[in-house]
Amino acid sequence: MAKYDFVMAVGGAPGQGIDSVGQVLTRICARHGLHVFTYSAYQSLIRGGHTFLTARISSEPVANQGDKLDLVIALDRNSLETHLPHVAPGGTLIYNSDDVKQTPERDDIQLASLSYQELSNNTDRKKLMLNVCMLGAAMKLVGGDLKVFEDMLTVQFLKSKGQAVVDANIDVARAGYNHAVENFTAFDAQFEKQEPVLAVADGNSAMAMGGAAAGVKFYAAYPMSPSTGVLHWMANNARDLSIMVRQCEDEISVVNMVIGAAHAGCRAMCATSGGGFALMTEAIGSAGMMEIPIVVINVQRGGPSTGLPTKTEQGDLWQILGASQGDFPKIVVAPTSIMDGFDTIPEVFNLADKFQCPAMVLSDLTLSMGFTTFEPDSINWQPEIDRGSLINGAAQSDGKYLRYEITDSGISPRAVPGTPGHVHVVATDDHDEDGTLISDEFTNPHKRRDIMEKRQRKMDGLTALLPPPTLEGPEDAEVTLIGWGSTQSVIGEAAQLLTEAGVSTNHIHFKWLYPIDEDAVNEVLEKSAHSIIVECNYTGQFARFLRGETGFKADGQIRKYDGEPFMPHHIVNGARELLSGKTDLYVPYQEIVV
Amino acid sequence: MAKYDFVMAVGGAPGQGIDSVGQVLTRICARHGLHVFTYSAYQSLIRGGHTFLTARISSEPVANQGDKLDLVIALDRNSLETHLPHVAPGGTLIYNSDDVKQTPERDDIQLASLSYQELSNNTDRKKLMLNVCMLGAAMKLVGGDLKVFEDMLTVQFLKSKGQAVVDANIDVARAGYNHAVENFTAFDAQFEKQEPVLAVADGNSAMAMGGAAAGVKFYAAYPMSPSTGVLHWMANNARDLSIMVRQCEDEISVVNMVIGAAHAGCRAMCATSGGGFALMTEAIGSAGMMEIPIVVINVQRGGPSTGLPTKTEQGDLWQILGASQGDFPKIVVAPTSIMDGFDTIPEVFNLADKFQCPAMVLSDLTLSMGFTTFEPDSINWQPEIDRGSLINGAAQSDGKYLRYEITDSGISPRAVPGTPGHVHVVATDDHDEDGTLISDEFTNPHKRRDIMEKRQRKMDGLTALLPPPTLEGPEDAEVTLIGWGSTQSVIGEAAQLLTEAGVSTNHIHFKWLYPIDEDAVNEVLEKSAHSIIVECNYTGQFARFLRGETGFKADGQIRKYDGEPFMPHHIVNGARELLSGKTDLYVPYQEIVV
Amino acid sequence: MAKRERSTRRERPVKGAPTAKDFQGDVRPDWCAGCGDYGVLSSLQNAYAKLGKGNHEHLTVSGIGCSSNLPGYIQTYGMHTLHGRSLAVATGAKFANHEMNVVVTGGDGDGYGIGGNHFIHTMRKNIDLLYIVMDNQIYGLTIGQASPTSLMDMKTKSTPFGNIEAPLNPIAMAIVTGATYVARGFSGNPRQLTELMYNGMQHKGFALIDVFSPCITFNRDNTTAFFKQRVNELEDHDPSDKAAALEQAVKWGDEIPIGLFYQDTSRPALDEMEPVLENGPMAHQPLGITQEQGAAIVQRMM
Amino acid sequence: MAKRERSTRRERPVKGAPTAKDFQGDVRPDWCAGCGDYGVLSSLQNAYAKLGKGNHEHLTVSGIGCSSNLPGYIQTYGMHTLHGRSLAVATGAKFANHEMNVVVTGGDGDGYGIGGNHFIHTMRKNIDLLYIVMDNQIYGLTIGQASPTSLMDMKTKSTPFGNIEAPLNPIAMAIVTGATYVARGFSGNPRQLTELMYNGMQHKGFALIDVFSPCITFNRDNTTAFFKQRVNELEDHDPSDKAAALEQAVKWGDEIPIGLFYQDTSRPALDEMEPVLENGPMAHQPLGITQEQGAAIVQRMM
Ligand SMILES: Cc1ncc(C[n+]2csc(CCOP(=O)(O)OP(=O)(O)O)c2C)c(N)n1
Ligand SMILES: Cc1ncc(C[n+]2csc(CCOP(=O)(O)OP(=O)(O)O)c2C)c(N)n1
Ligand code: SF4
Ligand code: SF4
Ligand SMILES: [Mg+2]
Ligand SMILES: [Mg+2]
Repeated sequence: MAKYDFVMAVGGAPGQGIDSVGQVLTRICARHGLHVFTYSAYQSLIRGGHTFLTARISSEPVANQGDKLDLVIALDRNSLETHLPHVAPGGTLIYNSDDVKQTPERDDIQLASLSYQELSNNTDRKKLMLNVCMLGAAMKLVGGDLKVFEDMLTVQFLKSKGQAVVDANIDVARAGYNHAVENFTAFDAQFEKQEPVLAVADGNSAMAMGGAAAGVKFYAAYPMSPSTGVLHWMANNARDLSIMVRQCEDEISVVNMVIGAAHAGCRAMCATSGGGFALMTEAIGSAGMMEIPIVVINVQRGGPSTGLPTKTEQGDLWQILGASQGDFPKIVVAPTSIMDGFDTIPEVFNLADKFQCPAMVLSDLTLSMGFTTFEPDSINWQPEIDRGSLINGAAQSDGKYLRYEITDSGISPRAVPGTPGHVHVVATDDHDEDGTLISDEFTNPHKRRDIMEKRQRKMDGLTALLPPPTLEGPEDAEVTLIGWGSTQSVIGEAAQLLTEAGVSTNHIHFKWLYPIDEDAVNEVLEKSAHSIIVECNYTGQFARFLRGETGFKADGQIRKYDGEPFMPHHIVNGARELLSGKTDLYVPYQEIVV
Repeated sequence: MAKYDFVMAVGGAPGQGIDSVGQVLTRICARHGLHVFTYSAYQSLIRGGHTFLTARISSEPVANQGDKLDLVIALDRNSLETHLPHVAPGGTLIYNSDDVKQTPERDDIQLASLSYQELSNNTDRKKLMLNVCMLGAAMKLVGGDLKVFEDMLTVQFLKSKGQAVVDANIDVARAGYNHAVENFTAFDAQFEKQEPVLAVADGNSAMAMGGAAAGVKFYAAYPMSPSTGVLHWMANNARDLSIMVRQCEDEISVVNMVIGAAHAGCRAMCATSGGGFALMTEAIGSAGMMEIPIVVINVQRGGPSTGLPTKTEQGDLWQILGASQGDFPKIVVAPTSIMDGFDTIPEVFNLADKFQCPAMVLSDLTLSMGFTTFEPDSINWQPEIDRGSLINGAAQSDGKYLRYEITDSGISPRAVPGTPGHVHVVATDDHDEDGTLISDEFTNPHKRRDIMEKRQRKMDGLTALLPPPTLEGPEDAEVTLIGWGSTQSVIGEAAQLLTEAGVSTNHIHFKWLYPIDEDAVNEVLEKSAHSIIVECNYTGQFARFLRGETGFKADGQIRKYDGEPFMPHHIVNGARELLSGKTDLYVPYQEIVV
Repeated sequence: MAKRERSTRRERPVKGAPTAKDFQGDVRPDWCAGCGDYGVLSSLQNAYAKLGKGNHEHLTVSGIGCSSNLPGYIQTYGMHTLHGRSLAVATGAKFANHEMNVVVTGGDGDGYGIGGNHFIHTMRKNIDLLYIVMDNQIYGLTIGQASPTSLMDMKTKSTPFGNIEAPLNPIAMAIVTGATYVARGFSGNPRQLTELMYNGMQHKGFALIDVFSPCITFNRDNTTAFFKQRVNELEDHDPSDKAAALEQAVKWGDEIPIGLFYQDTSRPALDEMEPVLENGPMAHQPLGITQEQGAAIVQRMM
Repeated sequence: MAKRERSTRRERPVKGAPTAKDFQGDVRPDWCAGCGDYGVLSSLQNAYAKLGKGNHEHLTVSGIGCSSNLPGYIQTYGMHTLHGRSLAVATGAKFANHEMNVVVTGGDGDGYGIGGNHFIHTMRKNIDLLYIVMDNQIYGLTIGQASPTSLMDMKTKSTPFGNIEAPLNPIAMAIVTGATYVARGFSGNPRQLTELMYNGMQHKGFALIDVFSPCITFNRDNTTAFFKQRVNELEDHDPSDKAAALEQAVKWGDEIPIGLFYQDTSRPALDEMEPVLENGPMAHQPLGITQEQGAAIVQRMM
């Protein structure tokens, strides 16, 4: 089968059910065995405003929204007007003729109009099912199986709304489909069923699931977009999976509860976004000092401050690096795809437990609120769980337990409260091997130095365990694109497009951000050609950090900070411009304005 | 007159009045026209523990504790035992023979014993005035004027404790003095009076005074060592100087009140330490977004977390740099001496007002809790006050005021609430020129980009205004020492000592830390010889930051993280070791353990 | 809501006695149709008008939440601050310029959840602010989680099996913690609400008005209909009687009292106790200090 | 305090019925001689002993402050957390292992100042903790600034001209906000204090004991002598009567009541309402999920 790669989009007002039609569409594709990645450009307001959902559908795994819009469904006049210019030549725009007085004009696309009034026999004055009707028409255009569509409507609505609603939806879906049979021209490339049938996850759910698999037994949260999905998943699954979920009065309480629970023996986690993370920083340092392993997820959104709550950015790197005063061991990791978010959580818990320190996971809106398909069997529900040097339950004791015993590795066996024979106090004041406060009791600079070095020695072991990034693509390329976190797919695709267009390009992508092994990383970076760092923020946060840790200075940078994620061509165009030598900074122009 | 340079120290338990004797001593020196710098090694506990005050006295300005102890006053047996080895050969140790059964042994120093029981005629069973008695003896040894001593006792005690206490103190002071006349050998080098008579300030007071001079009208605080002195100064002087001082429920409230007051038109300031600063970070970002000028002082102490509340460190640089999510304009400055703390506050307020952004001042315990002498007339009580583009009070308006008007400089005229004709809303959500939320209303990536670029353009103007560091000392030196903030004096002295010892050394010191003008700074750094970065933290926070901003990597580093400040010889020895090429990291050993 | 042309806000200085219209913002609220907050907004515009000051003499401060978007829709000076921090910011502004009328608006999550500590200390100190909480017993802007005033058993996105945490009683807390004007309003009763707001602004000291302002989208339990059936204006109640006020405050169920529960006019507001304010607002004081003041300071350091 | 040799702490497992000595820490308190906190410490050691559990079954959690140093001086598991955060940390620990007896200790600044928000929400949720506040009406560790319970007119380092902010009443707040065991003790009355602590640990739900624990160094107004003259053990008081409790709570002056003000045994503690705790402490549950559970999750995603 030839590669199938198609982008369908739905625009409308939030009340028009874009989310549910998006879910149905994604599930239809998944049921066909097709891969999907969806991105939803939406606004902070609850009602009103405009939402634009992009679903890229492919016969191969896909993890970014791509460059073109083949088929756009305009649920209201505003969407029609806004997105008319965005449809790729040869594409189709479906719109509701009831709304429109003047026929839209473009002769290089198919303008596919239907009258919802007619198709629904005037039964649905509020146009509640317009979305499904239009999706019915779209299904015909792409060759989707009507039966699958109907099944997915049942999945979507039966439990929550009952059979009558399902039936009504199926009726308008069929009406839309049949209207398209008679009036529209289908696309040449059509859905073809593949094996296996796929499942669908959003990034927040994937990280929550990763937490469940990793053995998280305590999850606390204060709601904050775009991280709240983790809370919702946890709250829904808590009882089945025996996870304690608590909603707190603020993020300070959240992280401190997590610390208490972790100290008492649970794997404990929380998620928030930038401002909530700011409030957590003091406690993250305390986990470093008390040597309590916790995992904190920061889902980045547009900043600074409250910023753009519904838009994306990779703008919190320096906040994460600078979280809390003083030096202490810590881990920073940025998952590179939705399903990597699933795998990352158990990985990082094992490290946090082994090195008894806080670990921070840096996701962003694109990753966390995006949806992706995955093979149901590809998930490792029982990843390795390594809790490190942990003493829990009845344990032998020689009566001389030192919680902060000075060891070569810096790792001291950690006893959990409740364990007989290991009573001790953990403290945020600096302390001796046995937990006695250095400052209050002795103010001894030599003891301080010893315990500081003990703690920091953990970083050596940790650094050695973290894999450096690899160089993907031709070794002898002309251009090297460098990125971190959620942009792996879009940068990878840009590299491929460039290579295909004759500018041979490879790609180095960072997942593990801190600590950085200077030598190992430089070994990879040294292989780079004309190097370009691609990131989604204003000041080039990663570029500045990487230079500080390794001395590496890229030849050019591509940065975006308008709230919308990269599309592959933004990077392709940027690379060309930078290669021309006219500038060393390229800021792409966002064409699709919602 | 030959240069006079002498170090006197007093050790004892906190209840023994080390603070007051230190104040008296410092004032005596100042009254003689001699310069003093004091450092107090103390503990977090309120009573108990041990305190060790070092006063370096010099005929020239002095701003670090030096390398040797010429004269040590041991107020208790513990101090005698602890500090006996610390006295420099040829020095003197004064102790109370009542406490001691076994005579201390060292034949290269003068062991000067007195019996306080005898000298006080057994009138002071609680030994409340032992400190003064011993200081009396010490005064004789260094040739201090007894009359001045008596005057300073009056200054110290008359107001708070009355004439009887003053008289009693004068009696024991004289007894100590006279005892020394008969029993001890005085030092060759003696106090000589100089003009002018000096005044004495600690670093926190200096910054508070700087605030008063800069026109601070609102000061809020939550107590936190070692920053609380700023609050105490403000509280004491508030009524005289018409400053609103508020103590809040926490640091979050502090900084948000400061933001409210600043927006309403006051110059507003606050001070805290690492953990309190962590809690402030979210709001600092909000000041960046709303473009409200505030000044936040972070007085660093030993970290991480609660850490070493009474010990010093330069460990919060990354926290300051990473304060809050996203990118926004900001200023970071680290005063280089106590009196530079005074000057810095008006300087930084002018910048904050001009560029309408948060400014952060990075002090540390050594600077804030240290005392220094200054010439009374040297203080500029009326520094330039430039409030930038501020509209306050009755103002003309064309009825079309745009708070965030897009300008070339990025600076938009700022109207203060209460001003007729300029009603507007400031918001932490990103917003349009007129303050309308971008996200809620339009989610327009182009508007977002415009306003983000407007804000960040302010950094260009700011960068151009900040002076790059200068190279002090011989241009063609063999070694270049690089430091930042409070260590200017100790590094400068080390450079001088090295040069005198034949290793010609110069010194580059950073006060303005962010933004960094890459080219201007590199121009200075390029002149450096074998370069060594000296700082007081574990991971080399400044070295990593500087490398990230400029690409500059020093040849070696000297780092200290045991809680005690550098002494010049730590750096001298470090430079020699690093020059030998055996290592690129030197961590000095702290000899004086209290 | 269809996309609108951006309308540059225009200053409309009030000439003569202001009307509610003078306080109407240029931006249309983005609240859901039927949201209780509309009623609060218009009541506040009326109360401002009634007070008779120009719109530049008011400062409306909020946190973050649906309700906290309010300052954007009203024609006064405004600050749309951080989630939970409105009272702290407003206190700073008030002490910088105590001649401004400072009104704080926000939600139950903003004020009683993350902002709880500022809430209690601002009341304790009796800071002269009017604080209007649009209490919809839900986190609206984050699309529907339990809030500190959500009732037991309520199903929300964060409590899919029902809430098991008891709600706060802000009225009772306020009475005990030091607020000197404590009232409850209902967005469905704008007449009374305007009155309460107007009196709250006139009150010197901390005034709380907890307003039932139903969220039509995420709280299906505590709807406008729910409250319409239950609220009762307080009658024969003496607001200076603290014990009686507390007794009314704990009532809940089929009859829920609204109106002024408690007022204490004897306790001075904090700004009235601050000697440094005697010369007028801080924001209008000359900056810096005189040479003489400086010399006196140095004198004490010698 | 003279410098001491460091004594490595030694685990002393309790054999047989524990005595107060079993709870004595290896580190000597660094409090000033005469500090009220000594009395609180020994009362707590007695109360722990009376409870009869081994010392590994208790967790003592504090914030930062003189008083918060307590866990270092007692022989149980301990956490000396951040300033103001003890209740949040303790809640996490309790829900991770609800079989532990979790006691929280700290100061008035720590608990009612910076920790105020956790205070009210922990009470509202009736978390099963005993919270002992060593209330000296001052910030001790930071050498003497006004605290939220400092009385009016008190001169401190931050209020050199006298405090103008009214104090909080933690007892009244606790009664109104949802604590189910509310008491006041006095470090000068260790018999009663031990009793209150013991009963507070036995109480299922949130128990507050506000303890007058005078700071001899920085609070010269509210000394042990001051309280000795004034405190009165509550008599003829029915702690299940909320109104009566509130009436007692606001008493201050020449007669200050101490003892148990309020107890509500009808309201379940939050952990009792959490179905996921039915299988025992979370900390002892098997980690991860089964293949079947995973498959069911994926099924719902298709
Ligand atoms: C520090 C921080 N945490 C979380 C959020 C996310 N957030 C925005 S509004 C809100 C709650 C809104 O509830 P409420 O205050 O009751 O207002 P409503 O929307 O119901 O009017 C939350 C949790 C935030 N903006 N900042
Ligand atoms: C975030 C933060 N702010 C401030 C401090 C400084 N600090 C330490 S203890 C304390 C107050 C102590 O008062 P209290 O809790 O009443 O305890 P006490 O010393 O009186 O027993 C403060 C403000 C801190 N450690 N952390
Ligand atoms: S979500 Fe609820 S609170 Fe928010 S605007 Fe809609 S109805 Fe109002
Ligand atoms: S300062 Fe006060 S509270 Fe702290 S130990 Fe001394 S007496 Fe106790
Ligand atoms: Mg709400
Ligand atoms: Mg206290």
